[in-house]
Amino acid sequence: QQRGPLVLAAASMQEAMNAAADAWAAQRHARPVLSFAASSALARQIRSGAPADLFVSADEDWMDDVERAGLLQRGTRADMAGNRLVLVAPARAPLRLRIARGMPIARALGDSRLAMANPDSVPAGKYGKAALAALGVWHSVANRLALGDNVRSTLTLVERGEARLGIVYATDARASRDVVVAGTFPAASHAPIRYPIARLTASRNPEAEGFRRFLLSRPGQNILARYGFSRP
Amino acid sequence: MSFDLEIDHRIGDRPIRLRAQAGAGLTALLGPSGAGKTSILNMVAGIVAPDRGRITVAGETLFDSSAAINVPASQRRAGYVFQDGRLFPHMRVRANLLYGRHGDAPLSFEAILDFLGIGHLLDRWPATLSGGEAQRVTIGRALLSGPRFLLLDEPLSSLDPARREEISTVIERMKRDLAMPILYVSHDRAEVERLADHIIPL
Amino acid sequence: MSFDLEIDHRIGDRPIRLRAQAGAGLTALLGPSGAGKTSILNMVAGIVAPDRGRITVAGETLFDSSAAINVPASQRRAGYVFQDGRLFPHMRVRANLLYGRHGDAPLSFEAILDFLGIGHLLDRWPATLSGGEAQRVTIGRALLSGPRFLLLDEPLSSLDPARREEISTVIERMKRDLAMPILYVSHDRAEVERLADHIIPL
Amino acid sequence: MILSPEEWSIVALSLQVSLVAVGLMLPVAFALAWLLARSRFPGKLLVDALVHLPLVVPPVVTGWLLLLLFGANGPLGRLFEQALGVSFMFRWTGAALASAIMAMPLMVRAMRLSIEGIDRRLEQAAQTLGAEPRRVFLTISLPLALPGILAGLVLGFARSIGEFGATITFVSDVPGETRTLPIAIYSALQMPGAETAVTRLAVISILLSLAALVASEALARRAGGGRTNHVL
Amino acid sequence: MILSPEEWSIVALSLQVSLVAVGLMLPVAFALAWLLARSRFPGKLLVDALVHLPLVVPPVVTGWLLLLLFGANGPLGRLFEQALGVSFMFRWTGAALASAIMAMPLMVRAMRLSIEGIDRRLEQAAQTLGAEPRRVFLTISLPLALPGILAGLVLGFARSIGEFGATITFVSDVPGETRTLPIAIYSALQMPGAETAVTRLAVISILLSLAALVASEALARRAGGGRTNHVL
Ligand SMILES: Nc1ncnc2c1ncn2[C@@H]1O[C@H](COP(=O)(O)OP(=O)(O)OP(=O)(O)O)[C@@H](O)[C@H]1O
Ligand SMILES: Nc1ncnc2c1ncn2[C@@H]1O[C@H](COP(=O)(O)OP(=O)(O)OP(=O)(O)O)[C@@H](O)[C@H]1O
Ligand code: MOO
Ligand SMILES: [Mg+2]
Ligand SMILES: [Mg+2]
Repeated sequence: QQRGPLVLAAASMQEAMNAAADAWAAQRHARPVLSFAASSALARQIRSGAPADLFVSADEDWMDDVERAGLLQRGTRADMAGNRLVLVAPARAPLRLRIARGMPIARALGDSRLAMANPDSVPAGKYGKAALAALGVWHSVANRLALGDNVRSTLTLVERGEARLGIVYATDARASRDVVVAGTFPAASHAPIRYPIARLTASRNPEAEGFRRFLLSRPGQNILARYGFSRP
Repeated sequence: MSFDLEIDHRIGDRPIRLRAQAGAGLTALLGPSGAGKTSILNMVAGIVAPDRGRITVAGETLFDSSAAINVPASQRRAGYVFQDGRLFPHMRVRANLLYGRHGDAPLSFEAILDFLGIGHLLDRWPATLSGGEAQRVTIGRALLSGPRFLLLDEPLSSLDPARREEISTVIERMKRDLAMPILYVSHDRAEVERLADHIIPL
Repeated sequence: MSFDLEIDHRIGDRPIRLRAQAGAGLTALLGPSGAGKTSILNMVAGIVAPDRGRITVAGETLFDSSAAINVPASQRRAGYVFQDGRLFPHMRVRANLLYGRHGDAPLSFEAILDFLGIGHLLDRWPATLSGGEAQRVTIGRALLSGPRFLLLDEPLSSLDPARREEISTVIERMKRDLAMPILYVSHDRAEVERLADHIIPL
Repeated sequence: MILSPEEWSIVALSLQVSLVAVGLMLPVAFALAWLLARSRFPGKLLVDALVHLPLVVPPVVTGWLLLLLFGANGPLGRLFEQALGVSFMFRWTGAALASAIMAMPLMVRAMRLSIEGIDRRLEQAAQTLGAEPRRVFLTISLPLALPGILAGLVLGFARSIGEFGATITFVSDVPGETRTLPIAIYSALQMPGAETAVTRLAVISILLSLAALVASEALARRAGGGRTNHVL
Repeated sequence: MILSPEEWSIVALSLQVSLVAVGLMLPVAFALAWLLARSRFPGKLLVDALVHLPLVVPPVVTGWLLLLLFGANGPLGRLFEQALGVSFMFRWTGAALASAIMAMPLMVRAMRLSIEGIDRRLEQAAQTLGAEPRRVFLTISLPLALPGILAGLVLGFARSIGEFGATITFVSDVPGETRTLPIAIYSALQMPGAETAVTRLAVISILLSLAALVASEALARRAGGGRTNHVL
């Protein structure tokens, strides 16, 4: 039996991508081999000549980086999914905050910290900083941050109640039983959150393009939506 | 009684059994290689506890299995010259000599350096000493610790006759002038005949 | 010539200088503690290279600084009984004895066990041997290595007179029957007088 | 190489964290090493396994366990807060704790190896010279174990300087408190094109531990003295 | 604890990767330890620093460097591919390489410590008994260094079993090829609510290295024999 295409995908898409791969395999295709890591690590592996078929990045910048290196098959880059940014609080100390200009987020934090991903390096952090700045409250929390290396570590801090508030993706908040959504950031407060997909020039697997198209098709998109991803 | 020994011990598969009393002066332990001489010194020094028995030195009971007495080695004040030297490799000769220094030492530091002829070795590491030099330092270290009794395990082997003579004289002086009980192991018949007041055969 | 030695060496701050020739038989190195006896044996064995000089044993040049000759220790076939034993702690007595075994050994394994009285120790670890037992194993190990000459550094110290007597007899036999050159260090005058054919004073 | 003020502060913090971590762990590790080398007791294997734990499970898991135990809501975290007024969350103290735990197995093993190599007959000789246990330990056992202690310090310090996963999971990335060299390096690695920054920071790390290496070799040589051979 | 087939395959892969890593690194590490313990040569400090490198820089950096060197386009990667037909990208061989490199400093240090403790006079004694250098090495030096070799093996194996950062950065997370225990743990940690899976996998890791620990202690005891004391 032929091996399925090798798909390098951002760690945050694990469950959704697995479900999509199962659905694709159920249509009598070889199941794609999914490899999850940080988008940065995956992009570096691609640049070093890794023989993979598809790349799903949580981050446009890293997809751009790979594209600039000429490693994407022309015309195969597309936005696969979107996401929303939410403010979460521990389920054991729930909190509701109306997300609006000048919201009293600093007061809500009290002596605690705001957990979010690093705005310099992690996409979720970038969007979060932009959103807070657009709402005019960035300066009030700028020295009250606990920065994570990915969304997951941010989530853990809130789950454990070590941080009273955190900024994560809607998909993450939805998957965790230990946090509640305190509010959702308006889509206009930050650049749209998009997960681009593309086929790599190194791709040799004949099914790679089929799986890519499946992910972008209605059935594929429905699966992603089940895990909380929005249409791009 | 200098030494009043009643020892029952098993080491490996060899039983060591000794009943002996010895009066003042120097007591020689005589016996073939492997008879248990070093083992007995170890028990008197407090390094090894006998399985059963009683050890009394100069009237003081250091060990008594029936009375659950076992004075720690550090409080027995034995001046033990080991068969295998045991200089501290991480200290220079001076520090080795002074390690156990005690106010009651029968001889001054200078006197000991002098009769052992080790004054020129003070700044050396033990690893650079010749066999005889190391042995003399070992003797000096034991004497400087202010012992109440001496345990000497072939202290003069690997020394030249002149040095041997000098050290024998000092040992004699210590037992005579200081009335120090001495347990002495040697295979040299002449040495034993000259020095020993009592002989315990093993 | 058994030994033809011409050695100039400096160890630490002590110069060792020796010019000596000795004919067949047993040559005793005599000198006070620290004179350099062990150092000379080390140089003849090939463990230490003299700064300058020439070492010839039984006609074979083992070292010659001017001709850049330095036969490795492993090819000199010296039967070296070290002053400090040096049994291999990770091998049992049997393995220690057999370590250097060589077809040319002057005595059979059984004969050596017998006259050294170490047959009952074969399965023991060196750490469990008494001083004299370890010394006898060391002698046995050297003899079993099929040596062309012997270097004995106080081989009989810490042995009881009976054992001493037996081993002396064997040494005499080896030098007589096998014409084996022997360099011998001892402080025991009686021993030297009995065994030595030549004496090199240091 | 001229450091920017930000780099300087990262270096200073890293040094502070690593030195405190290794300094605090030193007696603990030595005690554990001593126990494992010298004693037989029921549960010894368990202690041995616990000591190796931070090596065996991935650092993020260790960080996660630390969060559960030493977080503001964790049992030990509460204890430390109440008894000593020390809190770990988002503080450099937490980074030091994480580093110390990660360094522990390396320090213990090296020290244990040296302790097992001590010639017990020398300790006995010291006893007969009137030294009570404390003095025997301080003047004989401890100096004879010095090579292992130094090796443990070097390994522990190097590990501390490089510790990332447990730290970020436990106390997150807070500039000036927990942003040590590896955390800064990781952030930079996640940004496309930040390879120069990564390299600079990595070189600084290497220089720091080179210094530790040189210091330890010098110490070893000084303490080594004539110890290369035992005699008679 | 009954393992699922997937867990079994992860355990088998982890064992394979760790055993190969430690096995291949053993002679290399011993050679390095020997060199550092016994020789003086210009650049020794550099070698020493290089050996410690994987400890000092965060694992992701090591993974990145491995990618640069051993990736499909890396100089060493090309060499291995052409000379031996071995490729590393997305393969278990890459995971083993990463583990081996990460284990190296621990293995070298432990072995070096033991080598430095060997009594050189015993090697001389062996020489006078006719043993040429090779035999002296095999029958005297090597067995006398055994405690350090065993300690190095335990440390190296434990480190391998726990190695995550360098592996995922170098060869990503490919099920059946590079998804070792820690990577599976990391994946599970990325999914909110997968704590049970994380715990199961962590416990398996611990049991594996417990087994290694027990084996090494037994070996040490067997080999130890009467070695506790040097004599005469
Ligand atoms: N590294 C060193 N530094 C300084 N002096 C040293 C060093 N090594 C050895 N010596 C000295 O060299 C001299 C010769 O030593 P050697 O072991 O050859 O003496 P020896 O004649 O065998 O003495 P002994 O009868 O006591 O065994 C001794 O005085 C010793 O202290
Ligand atoms: N662990 C052990 N297992 C078995 N036998 C042992 C052990 N330790 C010591 N022995 C034996 O106990 C006996 C007594 O040893 P000891 O060292 O007291 O003898 P010694 O009279 O001092 O001999 P020497 O004159 O040779 O030094 C020896 O035969 C020795 O082999
Ligand atoms: O899914 Mo990411 O690449 O850890 O933000
Ligand atoms: Mg004895
Ligand atoms: Mg000598």
